[in-house]
Amino acid sequence: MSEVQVIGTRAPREPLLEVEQLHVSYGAIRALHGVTLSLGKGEVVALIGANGAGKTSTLRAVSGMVKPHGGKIRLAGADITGMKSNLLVPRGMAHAPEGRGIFLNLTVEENLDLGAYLRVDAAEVEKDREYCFGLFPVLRERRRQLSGTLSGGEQQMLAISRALMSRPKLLLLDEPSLGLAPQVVETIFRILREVNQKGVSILLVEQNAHLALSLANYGYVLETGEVAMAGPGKELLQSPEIRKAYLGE
Amino acid sequence: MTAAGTGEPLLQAKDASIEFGGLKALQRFNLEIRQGDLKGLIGPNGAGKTTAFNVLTGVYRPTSGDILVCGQRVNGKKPYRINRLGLARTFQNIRLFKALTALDNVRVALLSESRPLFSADWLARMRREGGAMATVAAGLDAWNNYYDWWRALLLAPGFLREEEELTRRAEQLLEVMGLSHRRDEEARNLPYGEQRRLEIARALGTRPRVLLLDEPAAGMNTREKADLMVLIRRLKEQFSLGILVIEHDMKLVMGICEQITVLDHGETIAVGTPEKVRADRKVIEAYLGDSYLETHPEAGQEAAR
Amino acid sequence: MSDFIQHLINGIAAGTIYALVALGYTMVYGVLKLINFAHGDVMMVGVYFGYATAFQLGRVARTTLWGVLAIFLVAMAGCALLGFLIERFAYRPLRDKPRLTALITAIGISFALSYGFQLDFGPLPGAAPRAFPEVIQPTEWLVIGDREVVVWNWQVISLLIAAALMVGLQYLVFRTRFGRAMRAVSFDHRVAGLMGIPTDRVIAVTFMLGSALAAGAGILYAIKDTSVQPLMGLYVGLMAFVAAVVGGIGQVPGAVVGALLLGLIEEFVVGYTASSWREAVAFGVLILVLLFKPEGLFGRASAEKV
Amino acid sequence: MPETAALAAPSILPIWARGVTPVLVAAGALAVAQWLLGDSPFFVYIASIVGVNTILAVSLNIVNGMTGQFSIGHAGFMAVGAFISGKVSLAFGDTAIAAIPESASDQVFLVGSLLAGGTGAALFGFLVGLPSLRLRGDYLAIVTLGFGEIIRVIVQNTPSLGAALGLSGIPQTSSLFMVWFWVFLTVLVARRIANSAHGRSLWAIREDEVAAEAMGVDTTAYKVRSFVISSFFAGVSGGLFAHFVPIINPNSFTFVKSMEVVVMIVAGGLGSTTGAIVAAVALTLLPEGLRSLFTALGGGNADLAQKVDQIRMPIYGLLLVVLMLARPQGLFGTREVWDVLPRWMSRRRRSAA
Amino acid sequence: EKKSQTSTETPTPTGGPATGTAPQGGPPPASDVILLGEVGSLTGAQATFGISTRNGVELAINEANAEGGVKGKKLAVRVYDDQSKPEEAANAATRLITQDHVKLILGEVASTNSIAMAHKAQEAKVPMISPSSTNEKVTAIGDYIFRVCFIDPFQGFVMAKFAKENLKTTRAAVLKDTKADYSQGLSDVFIRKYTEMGGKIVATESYAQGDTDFRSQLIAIRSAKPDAIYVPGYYNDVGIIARQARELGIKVPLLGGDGWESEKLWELGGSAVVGSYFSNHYSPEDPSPRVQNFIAAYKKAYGSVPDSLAALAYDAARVGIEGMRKAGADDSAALRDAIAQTKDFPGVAGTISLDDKRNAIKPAVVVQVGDTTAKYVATITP
Ligand SMILES: Nc1ncnc2c1ncn2[C@@H]1O[C@H](COP(=O)(O)OP(=O)(O)OP(=O)(O)O)[C@@H](O)[C@H]1O
Ligand SMILES: Nc1ncnc2c1ncn2[C@@H]1O[C@H](COP(=O)(O)OP(=O)(O)OP(=O)(O)O)[C@@H](O)[C@H]1O
Ligand SMILES: [Mg+2]
Ligand SMILES: [Mg+2]
Repeated sequence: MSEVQVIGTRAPREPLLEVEQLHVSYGAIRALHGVTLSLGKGEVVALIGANGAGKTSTLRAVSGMVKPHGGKIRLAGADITGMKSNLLVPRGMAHAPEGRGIFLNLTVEENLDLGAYLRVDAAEVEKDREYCFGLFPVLRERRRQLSGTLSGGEQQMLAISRALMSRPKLLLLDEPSLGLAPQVVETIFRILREVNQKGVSILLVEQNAHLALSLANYGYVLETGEVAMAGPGKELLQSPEIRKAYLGE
Repeated sequence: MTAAGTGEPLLQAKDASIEFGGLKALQRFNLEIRQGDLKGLIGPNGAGKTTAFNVLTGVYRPTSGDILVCGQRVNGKKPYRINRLGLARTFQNIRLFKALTALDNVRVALLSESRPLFSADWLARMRREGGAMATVAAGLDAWNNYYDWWRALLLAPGFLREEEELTRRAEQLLEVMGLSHRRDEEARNLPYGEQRRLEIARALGTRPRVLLLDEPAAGMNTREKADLMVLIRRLKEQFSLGILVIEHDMKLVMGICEQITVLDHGETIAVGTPEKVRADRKVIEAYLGDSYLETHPEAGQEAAR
Repeated sequence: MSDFIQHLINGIAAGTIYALVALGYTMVYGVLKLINFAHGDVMMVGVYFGYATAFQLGRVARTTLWGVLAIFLVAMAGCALLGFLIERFAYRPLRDKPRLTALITAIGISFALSYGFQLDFGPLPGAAPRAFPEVIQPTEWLVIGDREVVVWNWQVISLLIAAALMVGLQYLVFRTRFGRAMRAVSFDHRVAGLMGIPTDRVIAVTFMLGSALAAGAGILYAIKDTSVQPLMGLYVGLMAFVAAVVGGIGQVPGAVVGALLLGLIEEFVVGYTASSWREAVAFGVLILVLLFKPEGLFGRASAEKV
Repeated sequence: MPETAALAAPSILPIWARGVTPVLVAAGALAVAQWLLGDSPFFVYIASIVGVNTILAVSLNIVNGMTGQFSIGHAGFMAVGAFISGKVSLAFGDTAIAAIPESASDQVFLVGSLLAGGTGAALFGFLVGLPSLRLRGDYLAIVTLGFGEIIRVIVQNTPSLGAALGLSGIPQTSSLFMVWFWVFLTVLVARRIANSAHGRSLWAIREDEVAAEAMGVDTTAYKVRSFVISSFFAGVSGGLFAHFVPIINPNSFTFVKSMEVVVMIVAGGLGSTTGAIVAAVALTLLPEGLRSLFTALGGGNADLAQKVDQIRMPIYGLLLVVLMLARPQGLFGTREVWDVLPRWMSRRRRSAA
Repeated sequence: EKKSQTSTETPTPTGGPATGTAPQGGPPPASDVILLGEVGSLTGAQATFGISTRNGVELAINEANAEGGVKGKKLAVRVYDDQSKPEEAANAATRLITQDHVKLILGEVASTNSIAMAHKAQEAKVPMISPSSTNEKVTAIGDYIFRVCFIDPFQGFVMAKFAKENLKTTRAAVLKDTKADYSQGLSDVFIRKYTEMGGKIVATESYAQGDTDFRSQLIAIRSAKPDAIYVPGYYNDVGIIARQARELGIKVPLLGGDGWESEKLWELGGSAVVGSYFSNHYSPEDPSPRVQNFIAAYKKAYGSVPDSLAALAYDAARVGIEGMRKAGADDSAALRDAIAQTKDFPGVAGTISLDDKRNAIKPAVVVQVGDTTAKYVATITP
């Protein structure tokens, strides 16, 4: 396995998510071979990498959508390797998956309520729904529309709102800015900052390396299923390799 | 094929509008694409861009207005007919043939290539004539197809050579899109970005004269986007196409498009060169957002004037 | 004229029974998109459970209210268990596999049950039909003229039950949290998991509900037709499937209306032409219906946006 | 998925010969088989049943497997073929072509009646195919199912078709050769479609109709065509059936029969012709195999031997479940021997060189 | 063809005969055993038919063996299921002939399946006796095909005659089973004869085997106000029909054929069937020792009163065995001739004489359904 190039130093934090030597494969295709990363409480960690590097697979493994073939995943100290997704939600995990995973046969509102499936505090849920509508007014307009007929971007907004609805401790986002208008992208990153300040930790997969790394406390660069580089967001942004490979400079 | 007069418009939308139960998704939409054009279509989410594509390619029938491909009115024509007139597209929510290999995905698109009873170009020309000619062309097309079935069943020598020829062309297209290494992988197993490129390869397979790209750069990192810009320009030349791009990445749109149309709530709020559009107040409010001015001061000055 | 009315009544009655089976069917169907071929056979098994219970209870006890309740409960519980087992061992392992795969296991189960019950050794009942005890004494509920038009108590009973169930299920599916979960699971169970929905449990419960309903329906069916035999599930199950689809996949009211339609068509074909044309005409009409409403009577046009 | 390798496969042959050679070879081989095994009635009968089911499976696979249209009324087409060609043969029962020996002229008439049956079925296939333009998935399934039932009922009520008793007296002119030659033809056609642009168009429809349309595939036409082709062969199989089963009766073409065929193609691996063949053969022989097995086992034990034949069907059902659990993608997935074999052979050739 | 009963309790395997089966394994039977073949519907829609046929045959063979077999050889039978499908019946017959080399084939119940088998038997020149296929076509197939039951037309005639002369009815309705060729045959003849005798058919309705709701047909019949309703169907349908007819206030007697004959009729029909009439091959009430012994033996082995299917199967087997006793089993032509000679054979289901069409000539009895048993009413001769 190739050497991980670590730059800069990381401010010590109480670990929330620890991934060790993660191996994932789909049938014959080996997507991840030995990914190791960690995320501290209240941290924003960015995963960047070329197409097919394994970013999505990493998130899938963490949120229990795919069973890893090897390695350990720990959440707040507890081993959650290979646990079913629905058992992770109560532990405070929320995942906005690649391809958005909207329930196209349900209305916008129903999708949001499903985000809060395990919550019982109706009043609070109501508040949060309003909060999301506040973030994305379009959704309020379309609350009764079948989400199948939403535009790509609108669906993306819905996906993110839905993830927020569960009031997670750890938020996994797979390319949240995908297909969104520049304005909305900014909104989203503003929101991420907000929720992070509220103490939510975020594991962020993003193609827009610039935005991602400037938000993240720490970043990992994946290449063909392995961590190639790691370091504080800002410093990664400065590193020439990154600027060349991912910022196209 | 290439020789087609650069001058005359290959794709025209004239006041095309469509509603979905009250919702005016697209209103009086106008557009013209000629060979060699590279135009952009932008606008906030839900503005009606993809809907515009759907109307142009015949997925939806415009509730009013006309769509003309190569001068021929195609309202309510079936998508495959419109495609055969020379209009190809990619999809925002990727729609590859998931279980087929990358190669086969492209080969599907190549079916119009089979060397038939009546020459394809010939028919294509007839179709563009429109009217009775088009009907005749459709009829002959059917005969071509039956004839072709038998060649396939009897393994006519010509057919075999052709199959190999098709495969070669498909491989070339994969090559062009830099997907040769995925030749025999099932489409569903490709990572997101490569799936997008495969869609483009597939679209090119149909020998289009106009290519519609719906957010081709989505899911690509800045570097890959840069490559894509180069690629799109190259495709335009190499296949002598007219191209219309939907994209939210301003760097890309502003970078490659000569002309940009901006939609908002289905209405066209601005048309013009990148500079002009970028400086347009309405556009900034509806779409780019003020911060865009901060990051791109030059636009700010223009807007100021 | 009086004949016509009588046919109308009987048609509705017959339709009601189909509806009861179809309701259970459409639930499973709505959630798993699985053509649960074994549904009819589960029903058949349920009827035999009821039959056995009735015998245990004996002549007197089984006609008392409690006896009847016991018969229904035992049958429904038994089938719920059966349904659970089937789902657990024959369908769940195939959940992420192509849909038709599960269809084949369903067919396999169906064969195993319907042919298995034809065996005449061990505890198995054998192929011969049995008279189903008159747990509900058939009595006229309404008589017009010289018995020209008669409405029977069991007809009314099953109609009421069906109506109640329809409303109940509709509420369950569209108004409750569990219902929302069901619909989410039916669309994409992996993402549903991400919402914290216990997918396996939702599906299992749905299955048990469906099977229990089948058992209940089956007993009413047996009461109506006064007999029970191993192959009874085949035709009823098929018709339930047809009704469910024609009504609109996963649409609770659709299943009921589809079933009533089916029942009426059959009744009138038999009443006014020859019964031998029954299936032909019934399917003919249904096909026409589908041609005009390709998504079924209550089906919404699929929300797939390009 | 078909491979270019598949086309390169018989590359030993000169290009112009590739079309016909396989047919000639098969004909020869079958003639020999006929000569060797033709006089064992039991074997011939079983082989014929197997052959008919194989044709059914392979042809249904064109609609269900390749085009992804869910048809569960295949027995209906078989019935149409059976009764049409049966009637034709009865009509020409005692006419014969003077010029050639009688047995030969019988075969001529047989082929004629088979084609008649096939064409008739194809016609119905066209009719049933039309709704597929509007209907999707299970809604279409209901239509096909309904069609099958309607056909059955019509036959049941038509005295000239034997009504409930069934149509008997059809000249039993079918033969091992005839049945398996048609099996071969069906497979050949299925395979050549699969390896052509047409096959790919069908797959495209199965995968994503919208995209297929957008890529210039005339989905409506292709869907109907797949129905027509598959029902033609179903009809032929029915015709063959009518010429070796002494009496054909509506009860032989119920929707349970249709289901058995669906089972075969799924068990074999949807979309894989090879799988369809293997599954058809295996699942048809299974009950017969169980019979031999049980008679062998139960010889001593009176009671078991009594029940043997009753136990076959439940066991058959359970075996289906087990099979699907063991190989959910079906025996062959979507692969074909002739996709795997050539690569393997060419590898051998290379290593040999 | 008709249906049978199987015991409500499960039959006691040990009580079942032990020797009545094939010898070990597939290979041709050891020379000291004469192997018979039987094909029946042990599964599928008509499973009940095959099972009691099988029992009847078995019983006959065991008795024959007890009497010392045929020419010092023991008899054995191999039974195959045809799932009530003609193609399977043909297959089973072929298998019996070519693989098991049976000397005689017994079966089937459904005429369709018998015809399928008969072709194979005739081709191979193996004698075949159908116990209960009543369609004329069956024996017409060839000189190796026999039957021990009377054919449809006769039964139709019997009931028509009885209805007109004994019951003095003038208006009759018919409710027939369109899926059963048997029911078709009977009702056609009944209608013809009854009208010839001056009666009036006021309604003809139909149902399909296995239906369970006959109310709509019965409503139609009710409004035609007949004196009697001819229902030549099977007991399990008839039972339900009777119930629903009474339920609809139809009080006139139902008339039927041998298909009614079964204990199940009472179980299914309850009080509703009491008082109706049907034609039959024999009456279990028949005091003659041969009938009573048969019934006793059958009860002992299978725990239920034999229905006429069992009785006919028993007769068929015995006719065959008788033939073997005369001509031996090895020369099939001789065996065929021997069977063809059968005259005044004392069957439990009536005395059997085969005519030149290889059909049994025998009188029919008409019985009335009592509270628990069928009471003998009249004998009607051809
Ligand atoms: N469902 C799947 N089945 C098979 N292979 C898959 C699947 N999903 C991903 N892969 C493979 O796993 C590898 C990693 O894919 P992954 O989606 O994790 O990359 P990624 O970094 O998310 O790429 P992208 O930026 O395009 O989303 C790729 O080679 C891809 O081909
Ligand atoms: N089939 C439909 N039924 C109802 N509403 C629809 C349908 N298709 C699109 N819409 C609505 O029309 C509007 C335009 O949708 P469209 O997909 O064209 O937006 P877009 O410009 O592509 O946005 P994005 O950039 O997010 O893809 C959306 O608000 C959507 O809700
Ligand atoms: Mg990804
Ligand atoms: Mg869009």
